[in-house]
Amino acid sequence: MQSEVMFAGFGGQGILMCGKLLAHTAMQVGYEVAWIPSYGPEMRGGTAYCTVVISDRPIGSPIIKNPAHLVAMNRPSLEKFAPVVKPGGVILVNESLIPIRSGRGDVDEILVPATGIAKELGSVKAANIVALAAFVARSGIVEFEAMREAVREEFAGKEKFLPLNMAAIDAGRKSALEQPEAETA
Amino acid sequence: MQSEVMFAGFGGQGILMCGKLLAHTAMQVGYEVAWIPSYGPEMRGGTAYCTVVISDRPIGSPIIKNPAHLVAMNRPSLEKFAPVVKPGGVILVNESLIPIRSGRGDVDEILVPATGIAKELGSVKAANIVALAAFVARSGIVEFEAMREAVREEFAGKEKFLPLNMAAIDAGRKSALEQPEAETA
Amino acid sequence: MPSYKHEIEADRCKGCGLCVDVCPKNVLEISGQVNTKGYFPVYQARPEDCIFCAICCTMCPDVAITLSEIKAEAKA
Amino acid sequence: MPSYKHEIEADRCKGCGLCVDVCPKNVLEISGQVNTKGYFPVYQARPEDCIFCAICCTMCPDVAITLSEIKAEAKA
Amino acid sequence: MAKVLMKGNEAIGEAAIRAGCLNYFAYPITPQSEVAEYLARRMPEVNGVFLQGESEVAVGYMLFGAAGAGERVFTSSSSPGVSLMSEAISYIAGAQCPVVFVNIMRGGPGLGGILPSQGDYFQSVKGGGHGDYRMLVMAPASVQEAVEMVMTAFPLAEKYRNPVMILGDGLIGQMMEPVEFPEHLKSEPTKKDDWATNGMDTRQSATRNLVKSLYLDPEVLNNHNLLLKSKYDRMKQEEVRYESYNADGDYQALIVSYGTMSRVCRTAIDHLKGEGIEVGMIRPQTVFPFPEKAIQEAASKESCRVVLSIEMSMGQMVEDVERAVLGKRPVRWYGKCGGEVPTPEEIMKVVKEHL
Amino acid sequence: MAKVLMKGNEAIGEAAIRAGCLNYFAYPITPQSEVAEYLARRMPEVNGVFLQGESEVAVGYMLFGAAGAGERVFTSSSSPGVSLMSEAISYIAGAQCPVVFVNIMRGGPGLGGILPSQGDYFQSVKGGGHGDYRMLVMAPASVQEAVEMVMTAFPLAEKYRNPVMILGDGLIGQMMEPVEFPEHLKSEPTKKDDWATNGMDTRQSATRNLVKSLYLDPEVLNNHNLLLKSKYDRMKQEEVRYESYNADGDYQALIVSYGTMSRVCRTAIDHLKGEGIEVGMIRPQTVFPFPEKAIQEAASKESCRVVLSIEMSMGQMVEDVERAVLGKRPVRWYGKCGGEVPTPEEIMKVVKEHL
Amino acid sequence: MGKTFQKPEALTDVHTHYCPGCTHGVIHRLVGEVIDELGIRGRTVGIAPVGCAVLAYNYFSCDFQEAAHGRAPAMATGIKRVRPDLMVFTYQGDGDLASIGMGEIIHAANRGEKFTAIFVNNAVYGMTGGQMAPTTMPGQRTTTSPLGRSTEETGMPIRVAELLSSLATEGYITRQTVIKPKLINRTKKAIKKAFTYQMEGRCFSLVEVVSTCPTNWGMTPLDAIKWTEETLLPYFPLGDFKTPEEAEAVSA
Amino acid sequence: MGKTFQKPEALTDVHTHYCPGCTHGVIHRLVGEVIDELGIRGRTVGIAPVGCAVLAYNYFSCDFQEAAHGRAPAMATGIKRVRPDLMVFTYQGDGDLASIGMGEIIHAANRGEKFTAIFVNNAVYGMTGGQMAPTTMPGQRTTTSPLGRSTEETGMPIRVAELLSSLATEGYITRQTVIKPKLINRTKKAIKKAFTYQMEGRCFSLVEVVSTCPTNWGMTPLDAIKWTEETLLPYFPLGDFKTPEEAEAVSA
Ligand SMILES: Cc1ncc(C[n+]2csc(CCOP(=O)(O)OP(=O)(O)O)c2C)c(N)n1
Ligand SMILES: Cc1ncc(C[n+]2csc(CCOP(=O)(O)OP(=O)(O)O)c2C)c(N)n1
Ligand code: SF4
Ligand code: SF4
Ligand code: SF4
Ligand code: SF4
Ligand code: SF4
Ligand code: SF4
Ligand SMILES: [Mg+2]
Ligand SMILES: [Mg+2]
Repeated sequence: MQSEVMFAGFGGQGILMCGKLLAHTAMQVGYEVAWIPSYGPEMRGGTAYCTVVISDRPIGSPIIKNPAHLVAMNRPSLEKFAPVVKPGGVILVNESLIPIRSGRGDVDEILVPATGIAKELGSVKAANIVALAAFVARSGIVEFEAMREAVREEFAGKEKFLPLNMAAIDAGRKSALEQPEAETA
Repeated sequence: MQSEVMFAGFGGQGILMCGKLLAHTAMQVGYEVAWIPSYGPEMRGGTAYCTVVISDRPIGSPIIKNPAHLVAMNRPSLEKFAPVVKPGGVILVNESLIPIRSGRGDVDEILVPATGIAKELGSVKAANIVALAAFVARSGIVEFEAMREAVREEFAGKEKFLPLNMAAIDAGRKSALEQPEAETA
Repeated sequence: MPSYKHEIEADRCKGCGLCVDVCPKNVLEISGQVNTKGYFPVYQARPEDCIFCAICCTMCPDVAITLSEIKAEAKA
Repeated sequence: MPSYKHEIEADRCKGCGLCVDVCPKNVLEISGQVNTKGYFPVYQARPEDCIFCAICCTMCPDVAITLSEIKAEAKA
Repeated sequence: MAKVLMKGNEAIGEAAIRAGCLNYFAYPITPQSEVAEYLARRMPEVNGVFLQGESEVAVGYMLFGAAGAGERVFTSSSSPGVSLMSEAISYIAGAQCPVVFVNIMRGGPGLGGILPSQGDYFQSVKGGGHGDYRMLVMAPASVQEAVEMVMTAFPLAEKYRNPVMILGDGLIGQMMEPVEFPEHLKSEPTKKDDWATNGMDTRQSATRNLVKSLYLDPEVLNNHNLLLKSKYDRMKQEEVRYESYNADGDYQALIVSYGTMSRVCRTAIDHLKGEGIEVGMIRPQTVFPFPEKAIQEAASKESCRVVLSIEMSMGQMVEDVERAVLGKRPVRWYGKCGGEVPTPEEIMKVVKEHL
Repeated sequence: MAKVLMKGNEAIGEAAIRAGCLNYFAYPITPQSEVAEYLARRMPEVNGVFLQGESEVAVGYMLFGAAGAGERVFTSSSSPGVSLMSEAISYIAGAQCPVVFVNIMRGGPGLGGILPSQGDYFQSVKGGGHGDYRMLVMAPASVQEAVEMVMTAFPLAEKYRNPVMILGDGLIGQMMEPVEFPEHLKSEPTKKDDWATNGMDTRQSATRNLVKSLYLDPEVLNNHNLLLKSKYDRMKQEEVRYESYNADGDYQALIVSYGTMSRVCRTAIDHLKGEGIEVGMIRPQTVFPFPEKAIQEAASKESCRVVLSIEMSMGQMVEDVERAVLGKRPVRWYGKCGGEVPTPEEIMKVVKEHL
Repeated sequence: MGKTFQKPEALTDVHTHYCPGCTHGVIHRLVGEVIDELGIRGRTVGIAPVGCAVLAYNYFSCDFQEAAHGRAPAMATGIKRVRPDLMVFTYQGDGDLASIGMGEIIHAANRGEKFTAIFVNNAVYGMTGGQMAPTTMPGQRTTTSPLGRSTEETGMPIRVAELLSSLATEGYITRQTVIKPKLINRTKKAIKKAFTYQMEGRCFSLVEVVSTCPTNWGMTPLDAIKWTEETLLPYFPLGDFKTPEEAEAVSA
Repeated sequence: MGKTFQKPEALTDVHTHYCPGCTHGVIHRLVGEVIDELGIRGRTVGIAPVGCAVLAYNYFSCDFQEAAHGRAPAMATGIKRVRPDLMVFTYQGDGDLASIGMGEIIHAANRGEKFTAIFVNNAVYGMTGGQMAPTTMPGQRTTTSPLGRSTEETGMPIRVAELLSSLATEGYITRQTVIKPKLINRTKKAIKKAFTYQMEGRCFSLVEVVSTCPTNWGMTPLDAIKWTEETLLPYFPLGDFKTPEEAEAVSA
């Protein structure tokens, strides 16, 4: 079984880190993983995205044109990538910055005001963690607590950010589970 | 019919020029020719040599391990190259600087005190022309007068050297023809 | 009314704030509205104070601010 | 007799004449005999004038001239 | 040792240190600058040498000097940077110094682009520099394999006293995958007293060593070249490495592909199997020496109708595949070059077209 | 026009001028410095440009700039110098600029020696630089042919907007032979207004031209590479040149050899004929594109038992010969590298050994 | 007392890819204005470096060539030698000009090639993610000097203007900056002077412009301006270091 | 008052391939004497250039590497960085160091690499047959400047010692010559000073030695000495241009 998650947004939204945390979690719980970044000349601004491939067998192609899931943190990335997501996958929409919807009836689309929630919690920087938690909670792609562990490890050394991010994790899950399953899912 | 002449001596003895004059003469009278220099890192001193190939058909290999003839202007070159000359060829020995002989019974060896003659004529620099004239006269490899023409052309512009070199030509021929044919030849 | 027009092309602006800092009349401010590029552009918060000195234009790395004579423009 | 020995290694000498030029006592001259390398080496034309100042050695690009103490040599 | 999730570029840097190479000279270039950035932090921790040279040309000779002095040394660069090292590589091969080069290829020619490519196959395998020399070239298909190849590169470079190149593409450098650093691949630098200019005192010898590539006497130079040739022939005997995939049973087509490209092909092969189409693959792990025999045998299999060389280049490796197959089967090329990695779907389509 | 006796290097310089190329940038290196020395005298006489650059790296980009501005330009160098130009050659090919390079090969690798060699076959034919590009490479076997190839090189470079290389060995540069400069090979530079940066005023255009090789979008870069590939494929159709010798009748062996080496082979073939042994020869005049078909046909001749690739290198062209022959006949290599040119006697011996 | 201000003709309409507050953009505009004022757009060829300005050819509306990293001066030489009537300028960063391209700029300057080099000194490798440059300040942290540049290990920052001025060949060498409107105007005058010397076929000219890299310095645009003023300018003094007039005296 | 004089141990017995009167030989000997006097032969690595001194490794009895044309400073850097305990010197001509190798020598000097460069300035490319060098004098005829070097076309001769001295990094930079016994002794002192700074791990050091090339100048050895004195030395003044002591002051 192989599954792929694409994280996409503005540069500076912590997209790559988001994917790295998921990949790290999956590795810890024993999956084969690959994290593939987009790297381009405009290092800053523009859209950044990365793909995380999680599988129980050695991973073949690291090039994924149709990911199983999408976490879209800004409008351009939703517009660009929603159409290529495989049917039945999860599409997470960062409601705070994205006024539109994926328009896909064959996926589990969840609206999470990640940026808004993070702001309330004290820093927009945590928006990516909110989204990650929401996505993991919804997709169940990896054990939720393992993901929490990974985040804790990541912030080992930067303890003062830990509470914020732990709060982000809980808030993320909450907002994801509040929502009704889409019919199709 | 192809024939090859090797000119060898110290750097500075005008060896390359000597070969060039023969090649030029041969070209003028309608032969195919190739002039192949030795070029090495020690640009000065050491031994310099060049090979002139004259043929009535397009010239194949420019690499000649066994030349038909040899004009040796100093001892090292006689020692090095006399053994490889083809039987029946001419070996010209610059008697003034070379105390030894080729030791070949199967060639036409002629002793020409080229340096000495040139000195008498006014400049050792003309030794190479003396040798060239002697060789051409003896071997008949090209028409003698054509060779004289080539030399005249070469010194066009440097008229003041012309008389010296014309004299060198005559002296060279004289000394070559004075000598008895070797039995073998 | 002034005889010059001070225009800020919002989508060219990257919200760097360099112009805000150099304006002698403190006319400019960063807006709260993100532009199509995801930046928060400047706008003339106090246009009435503008003396059309072009200092902001000179400082702007993105040629986002232009000043034109209104008559000149009418002609065009 | 001098307590030093002035030796010129003829086959090392390239007959450049630099030593001849710098010798304060005008001891050296280029010989007429070509050496194995085809050069005309120097020799001490007036050895009796040599003061063993090593100036020629210093100037020689080919380390063709050496000066040794005769005793030193005897020891060796 | 537990697995760690690492970016290929950083894993490559760490692998060199684990392999016992504490000297790194390089000039930054995308997509492999993280190797330098990682080692700028790590080398001081292990009392190693990190130096950013002024250019790839200079770096090439810093490596030459350091290797000539008998120390393990390596560098990493990407396509244009490697072109600037080609004179140095020729010198290093000529002077028989062990140096490890990592080329994380990007799109070319010229400035090209910064995304993954395999356009430097010819440059690395046939020799970008002048004269008769070869590099031993290994092409990893995963971060883990990159680590292992880097670690084995140093003893190999010393075994042959010849430059060794790790030929990866941008994805190998940019991807994160779990890696382990195998203890058993650590190796002691070989003694180099017989040739390296490490100082006569160091080796307590009265005779000096020379590190050079100049041989003015043509006969001597010819013999020197014959000696080099004998080393390359020995590599062909002893160092060929490849992996076959789905090649035990029958297959209608044989794919030859390496690096990241081969992983895409693997996925394509799996999908084709699902559709009932059997395709075998030979993945060269060494592209010089090239697994000629293996490919010829695999191509000769009764059931095999065509051989496909699938590369992220415009038809480079395919020439070696043609040489290997010797006309026994038709050989076709498919590829893209410039950063686009062909997808499994594309490969499947291409395979079907040739059946 | 009457024949003149000229050194290859000088004839090459004169040929460029006769071909209408009045711009030369170079850095001295044996055995071709006479080209620069000759043009240092000649260029001022024809109001041409002569500039000795500070290095081959710089020269490579002087050529790029001049060609990009729409002017005919060329350089000459030798092996190590060409390695230093390999990044520039890749850029020039990528930016599609016409530049003529002359490489008078010397022994390598590294500093090697200064005597004739053919050790840069791979570098020139497979591309010493990074990325997917090719040069059109012509290999003269005489001073006269060098002249003619130089003169045809400029229009060819412009036809394909691609670098062209004249690949000679030290002897071609150092030998004197009679030469003529064929009037009919003079050519007018093509109009370059559609792409060259010759100034908008110059071409009375309102749109600027760009000379570049950067294509950040992988799809665009891939298409750019496909465009380049199509030019190289076209060369394979239209520009293959070779000469056959003693190949009309039957022969027991076929020799493939180029440049000076092929002349030695010709003499050997003549001698062998005397001994009743018939040997045919194909002499590639273009080594890229390579005369594959011709060689395959010649090798396929009933009577032919073996194909010999005879090179002044350690087995480079032989790989292309193997690809051409496709296993129809055994292919063997013989050669020397480092300045020694094998003699006719040696070649004869080798041929006999293989019969 | 009002002024008008418009984008120069010599610049295209394309929005640049530069980071917010990066002064590359200011320098582009100044060059564009000078080209307009001298009316030479139709005979100007720019040469883009490899660096953040690699895409400069998208922003200028004159002919452009794109060089390899560091080789712009050699390309400019090639163009000027075969087409002396064209106006040629290179636009190079400090990694490009002062590290890999040091040989080319010194020799172009010393031969007195008649082109203009715009040298953007931002004390770091911008495009590749902030590695150390020859102009990086002592103690300055970069991705390849994570503990700050150690002068023991890598020496002092190179002052390009001073270095080139020490050559005997005549030339116009100046250092300017664009961190303040007044200085921006001065920089423009310098660029115009440089182009004018070129037009007269007078000499080689180089305008070093001390510029900012907020992104890789890890600062806001405003802090970057401050840091430039407080840290860079004291080490990289502004002004003309050489003018052809003097040079003649020297080289006599 | 007599002296003894013997070939230094650090030189082999091999006869050099240099032309009669070429002062390369003198410089070789001085380096050999300094190595002897400092007793460092066993830990010295020399680096031969590509130039007439390419065969230097045949004449020195210590470890030697042979660089590519112009790259000796990079090789020296490589050796010193991995083996700081070794004593490393490069021996380079003016084409090698000042033309193709300009980038490498400037950056080695600026990083303060702790090796010694012996820079033999003979105003021409000797080995390849007398082409123009960056140090060739205005009007000097060479095979690539047959009408004499035109400063209009190729600028002024490069003064390497002055150029390197303008760098802020500390170092020892001096220019000497070997055309007279007295000056030869001074050159030896300078070389010894340079090696000593290296031994102390103090700084980069370069000794430029104005040397002769009778062959390519087309002069007798004696005339070459005269020409050096009358033509080269006025443009290439002798003396120390920089010592670490000063440098510190400057770089503060
Ligand atoms: C031969 C080569 N080496 C390295 C690179 C990678 N590279 C691209 S830009 C750059 C440095 C850019 O820094 P700088 O010149 O200061 O320009 P900036 O981005 O700071 O404006 C480097 C190392 C390359 N493209 N080519
Ligand atoms: C890359 C490269 N370019 C050119 C050459 C040819 N070459 C050998 S030595 C030399 C110049 C020698 O002059 P210099 O450095 O002044 O030393 P000198 O012979 O005068 O002592 C040149 C151009 C080479 N060997 N390698
Ligand atoms: S300076 Fe320009 S880009 Fe920056 S905020 Fe002002 S208008 Fe916007
Ligand atoms: S024109 Fe002058 S006053 Fe008006 S906003 Fe710009 S800077 Fe301020
Ligand atoms: S030692 Fe002094 S005096 Fe004697 S020869 Fe030499 S220079 Fe003359
Ligand atoms: S200086 Fe030396 S080489 Fe020259 S002449 Fe005197 S001894 Fe001979
Ligand atoms: S990285 Fe630095 S130099 Fe490059 S655009 Fe951004 S701020 Fe400007
Ligand atoms: S060519 Fe010149 S530098 Fe070379 S050895 Fe002869 S004299 Fe000396
Ligand atoms: Mg920079
Ligand atoms: Mg020199």
